[in-house]
Amino acid sequence: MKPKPQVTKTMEDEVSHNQITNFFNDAWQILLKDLRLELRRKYEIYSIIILALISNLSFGFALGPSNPNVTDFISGMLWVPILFIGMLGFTTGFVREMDRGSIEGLRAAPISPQAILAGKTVYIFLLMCGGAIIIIPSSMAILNYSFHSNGFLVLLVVALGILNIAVIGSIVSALAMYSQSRALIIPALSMPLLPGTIIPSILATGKLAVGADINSILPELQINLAFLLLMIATLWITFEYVLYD
Amino acid sequence: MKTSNLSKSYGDIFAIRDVSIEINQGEIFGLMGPNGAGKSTLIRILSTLTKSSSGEASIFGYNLRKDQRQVKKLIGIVLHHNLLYDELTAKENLSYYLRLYGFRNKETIEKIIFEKTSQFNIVDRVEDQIGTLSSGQRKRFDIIRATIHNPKLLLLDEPFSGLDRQGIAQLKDFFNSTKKNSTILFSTHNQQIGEEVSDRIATLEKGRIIETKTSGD
Amino acid sequence: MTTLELLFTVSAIFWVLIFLYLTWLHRKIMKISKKLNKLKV
Amino acid sequence: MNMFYMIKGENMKKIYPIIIFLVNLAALYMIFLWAPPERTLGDSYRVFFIHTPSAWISYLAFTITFVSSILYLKTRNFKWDLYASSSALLGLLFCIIAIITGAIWAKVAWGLYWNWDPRQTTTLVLMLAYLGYVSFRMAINDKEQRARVSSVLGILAFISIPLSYLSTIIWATIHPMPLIPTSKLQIGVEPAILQTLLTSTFAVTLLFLWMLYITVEMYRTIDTVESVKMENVK
Repeated sequence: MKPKPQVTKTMEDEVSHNQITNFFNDAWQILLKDLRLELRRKYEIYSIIILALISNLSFGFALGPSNPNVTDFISGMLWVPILFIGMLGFTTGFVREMDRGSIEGLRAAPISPQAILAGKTVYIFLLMCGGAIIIIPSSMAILNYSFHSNGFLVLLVVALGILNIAVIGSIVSALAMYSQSRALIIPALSMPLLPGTIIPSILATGKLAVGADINSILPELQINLAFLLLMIATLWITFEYVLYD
Repeated sequence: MKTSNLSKSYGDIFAIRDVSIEINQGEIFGLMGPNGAGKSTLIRILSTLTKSSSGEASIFGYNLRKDQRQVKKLIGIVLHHNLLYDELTAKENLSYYLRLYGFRNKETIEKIIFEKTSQFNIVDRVEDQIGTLSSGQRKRFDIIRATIHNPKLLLLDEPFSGLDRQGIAQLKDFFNSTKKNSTILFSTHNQQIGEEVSDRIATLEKGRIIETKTSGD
Repeated sequence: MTTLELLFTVSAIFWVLIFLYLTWLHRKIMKISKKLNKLKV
Repeated sequence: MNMFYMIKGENMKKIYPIIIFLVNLAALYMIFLWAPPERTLGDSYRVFFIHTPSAWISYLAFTITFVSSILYLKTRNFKWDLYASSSALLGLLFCIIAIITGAIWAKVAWGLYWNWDPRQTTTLVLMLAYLGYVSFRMAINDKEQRARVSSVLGILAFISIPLSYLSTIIWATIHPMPLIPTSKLQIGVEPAILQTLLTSTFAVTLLFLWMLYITVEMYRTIDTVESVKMENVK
């Protein structure tokens, strides 16, 4: 076997051979780039803010400030706008890279496909968290209700729910890269994948609204966690086939 | 760089079939042939953008399939469209790509960017957003992006198409100047430019190599 | 709705949909084999 | 019936439609006449013999799509892509049948068309998955890309179905519907009922496999027409 020539050191090329740090670094770079891109153009953030406020106002008009049974509507009222913000965020993940052709840059770079997916997922996750941060407090204010259980639990449920949606969002965006009608195909693609995680999240939020402790929402958390692990495992293997032909 | 009967097929249609070529260090290698002969497919496979269906290829001893990460570090790619983000400044684009190619330390990145951009005498434009630049400047930044990590092999897909007289001359000088420390593989359907620029030429027809000759004979 | 009517409607739905699919399939087969013969000749 | 085997033309193929026709006829006979009326629901429960097989087929079809998608990604042989797409198309058909007949069955057994019973909701989610898969394939022109990317979708959608089922069960336990009777049906008790169910399921499965074969042949012919056209163009 011909001896492999060593990669010659060109200008302190600090390549860390450790696989794990590479993964996080690569994902972090892609995330940073997407965030910087987003801050430059901002039109996505504006549309999220508008969408959040519209949905809150409409629910506000529908229910009125001191509606006694507002608590049963809480979970629907929060997750529906978050879901639509996600749907909006899904398109920017990969579709923008494909249109502009910069997807080739990602394919050519010495990074693992999984790192790309991770970077994009966290980007969509942050986008949706931004939406959630706007929606939840403002809807609590407009309809003056509050969660009767400790805030940390609410955060956990919302974060896990959004993370699951973000994972679906990034793979759906990657799939939609190849299709013609991008905006229309994304709901059609994500609809079949969402119920598995949306239902537990809505249920858990509903319970939390009327005051629940950790072990009463345990089944929902377990399902959401199982969903996350299962999705990550599958995507870890299959994503490569989406990116490269 | 060596490939042995490399093929890429979609079902029963072969984009390229049993391509075996060898390029030595510091050579300018031209891929000629009509459109649809498989030039782009071959370049896309060698630049790890697409996977080959069968056959082997190795770059500097690294197998294209097994040691993908090392191969990607050794090659630079220039396509028709530039791989830069319009909303980011040239500096942000270049440092983003440098970090993807494993450079972490801030000063090194600054130094490389300064060096490379001055080489292309486009230093003054570094802080501008790519979207605001002229296509000539964007092309130059894209070439800088492709060579930012000092690749050993530079792959260019139809670099000469759409260039005016002066553009072609500039690109030729660039080829000769980079010839010293890296190899160049490019594709073109323009016979005359191919003959002038490359040391060796391979002609492709319907996915097959029909002729490999040193230019000029 | 007596049970017989009900049973009849349900199996009717089943077979009508299957039949619609088969006719669509048949029309498509006829169309492409015509094209196939034309191309081969 | 000859119109359905004319692609291949061997007479062996002529027998399939006839066999299937007879088996289904026997199944229909058993459903309508032979099976005894059920204690609590009388004769109306016979709808069950038509709903369950089609629901079972829609799940089977989606499993075929799942397996063929994996095999396509492994072997890159377009044959698997053909099976995956044809099976999805048929699965969608049987899924629609299952949902309509299921709704009627729910109306009969529980008095309302849609009672968010975990199975019923999961079948709806399955239909959404099929619709997503089929419309996604229609939106991609490049044959190789379409096959590769829809295979990934076929795999992802498949693993999300059990999760939807699980979460709808949790949902059902929290919002128990007062109308759900003790148990759906005492299938095990009456051997005659079991036999009818088995025959009708067997009959519908045969029908499905034969339709799958014809659909795959049809799409294969479309491919050959396309490649022949490409040859003429070159």
